[in-house]
Amino acid sequence: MSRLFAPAPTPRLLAAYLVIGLVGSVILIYLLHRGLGPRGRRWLIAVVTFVAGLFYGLEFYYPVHNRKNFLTDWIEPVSVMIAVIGAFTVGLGIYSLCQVHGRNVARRRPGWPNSLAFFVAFLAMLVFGLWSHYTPVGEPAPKVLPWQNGVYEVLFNGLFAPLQTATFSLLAFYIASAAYRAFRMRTAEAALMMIAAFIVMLGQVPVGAWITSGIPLTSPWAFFRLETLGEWILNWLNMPAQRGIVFGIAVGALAMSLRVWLSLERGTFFSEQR
Amino acid sequence: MTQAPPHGFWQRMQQIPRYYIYALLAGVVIWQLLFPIRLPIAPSRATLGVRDAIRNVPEDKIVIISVDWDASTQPETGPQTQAIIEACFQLKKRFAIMNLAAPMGVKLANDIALRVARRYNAKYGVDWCNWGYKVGQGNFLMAVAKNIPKAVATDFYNKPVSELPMMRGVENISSIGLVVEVTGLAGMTELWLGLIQGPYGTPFASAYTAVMAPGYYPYLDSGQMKGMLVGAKGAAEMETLVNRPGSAVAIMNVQSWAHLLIIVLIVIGNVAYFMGRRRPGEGRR
Amino acid sequence: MNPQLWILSAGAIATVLRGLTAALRDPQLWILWAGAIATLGVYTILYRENPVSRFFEHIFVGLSAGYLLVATWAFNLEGRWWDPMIHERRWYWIFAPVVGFLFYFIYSRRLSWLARLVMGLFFGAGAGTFFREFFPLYSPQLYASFKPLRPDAQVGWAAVILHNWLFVIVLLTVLSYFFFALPHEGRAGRNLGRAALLGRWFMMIAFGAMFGNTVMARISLFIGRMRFLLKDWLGSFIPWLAHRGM
Amino acid sequence: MATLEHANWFMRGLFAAMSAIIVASVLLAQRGREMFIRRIPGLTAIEEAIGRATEMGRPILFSPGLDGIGIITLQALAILAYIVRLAAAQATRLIVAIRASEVYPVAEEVVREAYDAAGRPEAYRPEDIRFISDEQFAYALGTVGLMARERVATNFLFGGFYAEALILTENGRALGAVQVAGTPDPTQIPFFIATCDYVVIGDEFYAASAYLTREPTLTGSLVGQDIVKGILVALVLLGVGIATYLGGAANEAHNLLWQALARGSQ
Repeated sequence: MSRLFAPAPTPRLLAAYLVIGLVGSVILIYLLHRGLGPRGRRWLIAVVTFVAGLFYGLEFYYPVHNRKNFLTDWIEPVSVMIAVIGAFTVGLGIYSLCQVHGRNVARRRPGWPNSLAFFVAFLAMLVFGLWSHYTPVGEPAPKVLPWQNGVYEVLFNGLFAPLQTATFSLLAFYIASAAYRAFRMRTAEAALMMIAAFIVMLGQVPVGAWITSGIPLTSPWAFFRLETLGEWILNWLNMPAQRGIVFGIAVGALAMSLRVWLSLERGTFFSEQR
Repeated sequence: MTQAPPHGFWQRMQQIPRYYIYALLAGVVIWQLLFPIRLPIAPSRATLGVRDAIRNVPEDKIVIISVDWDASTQPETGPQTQAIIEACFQLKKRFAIMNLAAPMGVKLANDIALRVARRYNAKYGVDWCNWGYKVGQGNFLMAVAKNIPKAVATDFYNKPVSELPMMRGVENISSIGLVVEVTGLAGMTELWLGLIQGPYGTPFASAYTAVMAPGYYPYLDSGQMKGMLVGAKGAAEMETLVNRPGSAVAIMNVQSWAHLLIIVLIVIGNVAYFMGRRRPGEGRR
Repeated sequence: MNPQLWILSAGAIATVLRGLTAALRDPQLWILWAGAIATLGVYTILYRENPVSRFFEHIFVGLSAGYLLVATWAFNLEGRWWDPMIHERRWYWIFAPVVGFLFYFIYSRRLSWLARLVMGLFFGAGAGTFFREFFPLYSPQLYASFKPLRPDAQVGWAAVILHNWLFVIVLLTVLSYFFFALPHEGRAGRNLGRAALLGRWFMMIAFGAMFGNTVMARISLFIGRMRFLLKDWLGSFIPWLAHRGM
Repeated sequence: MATLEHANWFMRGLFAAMSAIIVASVLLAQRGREMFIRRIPGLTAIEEAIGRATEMGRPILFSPGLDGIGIITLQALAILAYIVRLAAAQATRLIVAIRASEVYPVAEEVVREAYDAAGRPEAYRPEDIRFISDEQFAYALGTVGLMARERVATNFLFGGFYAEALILTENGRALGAVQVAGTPDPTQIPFFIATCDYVVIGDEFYAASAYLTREPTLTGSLVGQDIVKGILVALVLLGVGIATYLGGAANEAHNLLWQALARGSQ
């Protein structure tokens, strides 16, 4: 088996193997497409899903002899292959983005200049990102960078990063206005949540510790210092509740994985043919 | 607003336009940035756990800092990453930056590492290195556990990882002394604990955005996690531990007063709401 | 407009222009000024949705898509696929793009089953990986819950009650909230309903902790941005701001 | 720290039992066996909220969340179908605010079928299913504008929500609307509790759509999960019992259940 996967001895043979591999797999896919009817296709998908799940799961549960079983040596090569296959899906998101903005520009829809700005930004980052990647400056960085690295730094640290940080920092304003206009203790549940929130909020910041710094650390009342009370709520009320939620999520994820692994989603929404 | 025109005092109090509140928040923040009232910052048990986890890394092993964050959480995860890198340099532990998601993280963390390394005249490839953003999540981790050079292949500067001096002898997970996960993304910790820390016992520590932290206290209690930095508060505590007070300490000073403002806003909002309700004819409730 | 206002605004404009001209010479300052303009551009959305903020939004989406492609090639495809296939002449790596491109058939109606075939491979691998993770991830959560309910040498009654007893009660009541196949009627059912209600109340405290932390997180994002605007940007040409010790 | 590179016999048995229980209950449900799922209180809150909108003669707004076609959004649309049936019976107008473009056609289909099922096909108004924007914050601000213009009396938010959820519920509360929300992911739940009248929490979200749709895979899976959660509760009680008997010091070393869960096979 490993002889089959040995590297090709010479570049010319490599080219031959690549062509054979490529043409061979295209033919195989074509035969599968022609040969299989809808039932056959659904069967093949279910078998592929089952085998992939069995491979990863069985290696953990199968009895071992000095930390190895017959699958252990295959985990690493298969994982590397599937990881790299996953890398090729990067185009999916970008394809739909380019489709949407391409249509806006082509049909001069309102706001098409913004779609043009999307393409300019996309190509600028792509070109200067790769260009500066292949002209590394090494260490320590010289005072004046090559101009393409300079442009990349301005694009990345001057536009890309600050735009994202600024967008998410808007949330502080929304929380402040919601704090005044919308956070109401109308139900007992909301009141209990707010009181716990106040204690934890004050317990986390220096002014909270300052407010109850009057209570000496040694006295039995030290438990009610805001930072101690906050830590106690986080470690002994919040923690068990979160563990209960974690167990709920664990069992839910186990059920979901089993249903996906055995293709039991037949009845639900998944079976709709798009 | 389509409500009935406010007549009582409490009704007007409830109709204050949001721009006043935005100005109030910005005012408090700018006031405390310009004229900070410094208050002591005492490191919590969880932060000490991270510092001790770094200190206990054996000499022949390296630390992995998984920077699964992007600029959307930079004010929290940036100082956390910097404080952890400072601690690694001070305690003379070699570390490798990498991440599984949010590809921006490796570039942002690399800029931080270059800045800090200059102060400790640490050399890239000898004292620290950067593997870059690696696709595959769980599959990548299962490959790293068995064969790091093959799984990682090339580093941030496009050089084969096996050629870096510090990576000589780093074959698989047994040469990793600690994994520190800095992130604002859910699911990353579960991958590291389920595929690396659980099976091979590799020590694990974390640094979360404050939003995520409460959900991970169970993993602190069970000992799967040696320590946890909680948002800018954890970063400020770590900065004080490595005595390099930086942006996180400044943020926490302002945070005190911003929290007081939010609490006051909630209390007044509720008082205005409940007082307003007592007046009959305010619309069917 | 009274004269003082004129002098004040002229002074301000002069300062900003002085800063801008200095920035043109040093690329590091380019980054500062671009960052400040981007931040202020996004903050215009606070007033209301406007063309400036929408323009910056599209710039961001474009930069993000571009960087994703750069990072996927530079840190992954080149070193983990192209080099092994071409330089180490491992021919079987040709199968990676072939299988990978099957995903793109999701867009064609006739061939979309091939996309579901490769998705089945990934869903199956994901399910199998979860089966491997289950015990290494969750069994420590189970055995860390085995807390003794009586005091011993190190731990007194107060600590046991305040920690272990409370732990077990909160854990079990929260878990009881997520039982859906048992009715809340009948004697046992009503007790289960009461336990679930108590569980929901304990969860409110946990959500309170999350609420407090979320407020802290969101506010520190804004403080970080304001610190950048005051200390890094304005501080670069207004010395008084640079030494405020932020 | 015991390492767990491979499972020991106890874990093999436990995992096999848990998996068999879940798979068996799903298969039984798919073969027609009736699976009991209790009615969660959230559904009563939904009915009261619809009643209020009918009384005030003002429309209802439903947001299926921000995610594309997936498990969470599809179950949110199942809850939407239930709400449409109730609203149609009381002749109250319902507006749906969509974020993901691929959800739009599915939502239209679900609403039209629900109106037919309620026997009021003529009440279906396609223009009330509105695509707002696919950008997160533009969707939130656009939906808020819609709430104010249509003077909405009741807001339903079911599905996947993120940082923008606060903008939706804050403005809904300020407009005096009754709000019921539900999402499986815990991070947004605190803000829903602070601003809404009732919140469906975590797995309750899945129970709601299982109860409404009687979908065999969902109901069978939930019943199987309940039995497995029962096993976990039993393990915790057993472990706590042994720990209490042994006392804190000897707990880790001599607690057999602890060892069985910690020590993998070498």
